Amino acid sequence: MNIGILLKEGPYNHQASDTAYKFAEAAIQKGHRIDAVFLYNDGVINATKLGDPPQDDRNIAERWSALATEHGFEVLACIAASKRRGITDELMIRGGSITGLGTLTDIAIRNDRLLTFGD
Amino acid sequence: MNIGILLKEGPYNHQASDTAYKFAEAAIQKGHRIDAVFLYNDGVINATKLGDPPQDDRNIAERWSALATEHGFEVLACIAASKRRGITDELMIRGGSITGLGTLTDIAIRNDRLLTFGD
Amino acid sequence: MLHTINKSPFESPSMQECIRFAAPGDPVLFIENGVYAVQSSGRYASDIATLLKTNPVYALQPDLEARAIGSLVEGVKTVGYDGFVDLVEVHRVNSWL
Amino acid sequence: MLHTINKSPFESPSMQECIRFAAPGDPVLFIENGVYAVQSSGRYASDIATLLKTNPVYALQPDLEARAIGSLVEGVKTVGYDGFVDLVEVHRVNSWL
Amino acid sequence: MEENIKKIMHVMRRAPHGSIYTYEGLEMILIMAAYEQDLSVAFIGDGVYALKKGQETEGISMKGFAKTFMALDGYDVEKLYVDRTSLDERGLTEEDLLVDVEVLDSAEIGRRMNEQDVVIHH
Amino acid sequence: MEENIKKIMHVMRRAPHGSIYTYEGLEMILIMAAYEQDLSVAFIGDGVYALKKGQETEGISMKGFAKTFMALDGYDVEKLYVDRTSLDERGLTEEDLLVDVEVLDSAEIGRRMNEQDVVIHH
Repeated sequence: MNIGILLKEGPYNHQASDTAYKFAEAAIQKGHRIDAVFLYNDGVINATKLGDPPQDDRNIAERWSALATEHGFEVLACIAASKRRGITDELMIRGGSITGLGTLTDIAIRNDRLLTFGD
Repeated sequence: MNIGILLKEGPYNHQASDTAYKFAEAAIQKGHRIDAVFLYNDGVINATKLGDPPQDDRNIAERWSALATEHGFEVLACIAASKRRGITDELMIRGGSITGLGTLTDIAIRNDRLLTFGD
Repeated sequence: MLHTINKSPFESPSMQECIRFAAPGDPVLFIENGVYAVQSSGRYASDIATLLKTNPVYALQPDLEARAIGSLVEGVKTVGYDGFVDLVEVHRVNSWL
Repeated sequence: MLHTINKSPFESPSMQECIRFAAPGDPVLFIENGVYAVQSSGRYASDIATLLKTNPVYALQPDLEARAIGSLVEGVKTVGYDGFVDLVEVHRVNSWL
Repeated sequence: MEENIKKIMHVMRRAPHGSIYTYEGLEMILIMAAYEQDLSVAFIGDGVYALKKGQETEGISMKGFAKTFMALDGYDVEKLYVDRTSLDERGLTEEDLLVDVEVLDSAEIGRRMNEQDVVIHH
Repeated sequence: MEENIKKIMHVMRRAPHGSIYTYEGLEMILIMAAYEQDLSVAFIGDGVYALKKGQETEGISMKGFAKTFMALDGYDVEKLYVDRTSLDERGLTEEDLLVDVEVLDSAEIGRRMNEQDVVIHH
């Protein structure tokens, strides 16, 4: 099955990014394909590589970056939402990029499922 | 009166930063002194200068920067909260800097009021 | 002590919790989405009327206007941001986020 | 259609709204803070028991463990993230944020 | 289901201005409208407040966007559903709303929701 | 009021793990504890869940922090108040809690809240 993910909250502040990640990991393990993770609202903050959490905590951005590059999907931050929140091309994690809402529409159209995670 | 402000949500996503700003502006106009604005939780995202909202919208970070520099107070982002969310010294607006929670404690102690804005 | 409530009573227990802990006589100020509580026609109008028997109740005018709330429970006073500051001059603040 | 609920029933009307709109037979999965709804001893146990008469109810085990919820309303099934995926294979998804 | 046409429902659940979800949701709908999918928008809970007439946001220095919902018609987004129960609970009637909508029972909105390929809550 | 000693109350209102507010609130309390102010912590609403025994967060890959509340005692933060009504509504008793606390009526917590110079909700 082909799955798109829409993530609407930033890392750490809400559990949404954690749940989306755990779901994506499990879906891949079961042989499904994650087509893309689209970041909206505060979700765009998941795409900055400048995050530097305590050593004994998970690194949410790095974890998404690793999963995306290993399994060939992109982490896409909405450009309008990114601009409001100071997320720019220069800040992108590996596997991340900034794009428009048209891309989300394509993701909604071409996949078997679109799952939303947020608050 | 000396007033400290604790701001716990990021710009645009919640109204907290707008309300805090409008309150600060009104307090200054009435002759009170804003001692500092301390940013916590997602509030640290108010301090990035990379925000670039649509032309016809308010620029929240710039507005804080202007008010702070004009009236001699600092916008202080908590270092631990900033690190989690990828907010660094390089991103700071003019009038903004990164500091520890001890500073918030000092703000709570030395002011007549500490007002919290959040979600 | 001034209590502020910024959440819609339909979406959050903030108002009910605040009322449970606030002392009689303490002013309560509704701001942001909190102002939906003080509509005269809403489901929470009776809670506000009850609260008014023991506590002064205020609502932030710019937030009321932004949400097109024109008709308030009788006895609720409106203030601007400057009136918010006036209340803070007199009272310590407890913001029920 | 699979419905997911991620908010505590004490803090948000999400569960009540979901129940109002969900079709009979549709599975309902509680995740994140939503799992507080399915505690056998909680205030919402009777709502869950009623829901179970028409809809299968699931709760995400890792979220239950993180919140130390051991005793569930009878009939609630637990799933891991892989079980969440199983449900998504069969159903389109409606996440009540 | 017609080939390549997806049924996508946006569900507005939050009051305006206190958070950006409704506004950014509307931005999403406006873009999706260009893709000729089968779009609908449901207003549930505090989401119905987004359509209230007479919102004046100057005092909070935010852009108003209630009137943008009126423009959806021009984008061929004509399926706007409002939950009757949510209106009633808030002491509102159809006359209080800025936009032509279908006011429906929760069960009927639930039925239409259940036909969707994709549902996005804002 | 003693000179330079402020009464500061932290109010925990949210369930743990679904959001970071309780955890970052606890980090704030730990730092403030070093400043020899008159600190107290009240647990209200879903905030009482933060103290529940037996939380195992490995499955969600987060650090658990419930036990850190036990450490507050070592920082001379001894005034931990739990709202009885909030416990009752959630089917919890004092035995379900990890930490020694005072379980109080809402009115009594309200009285202590009212004595504070600063109140911070998390």
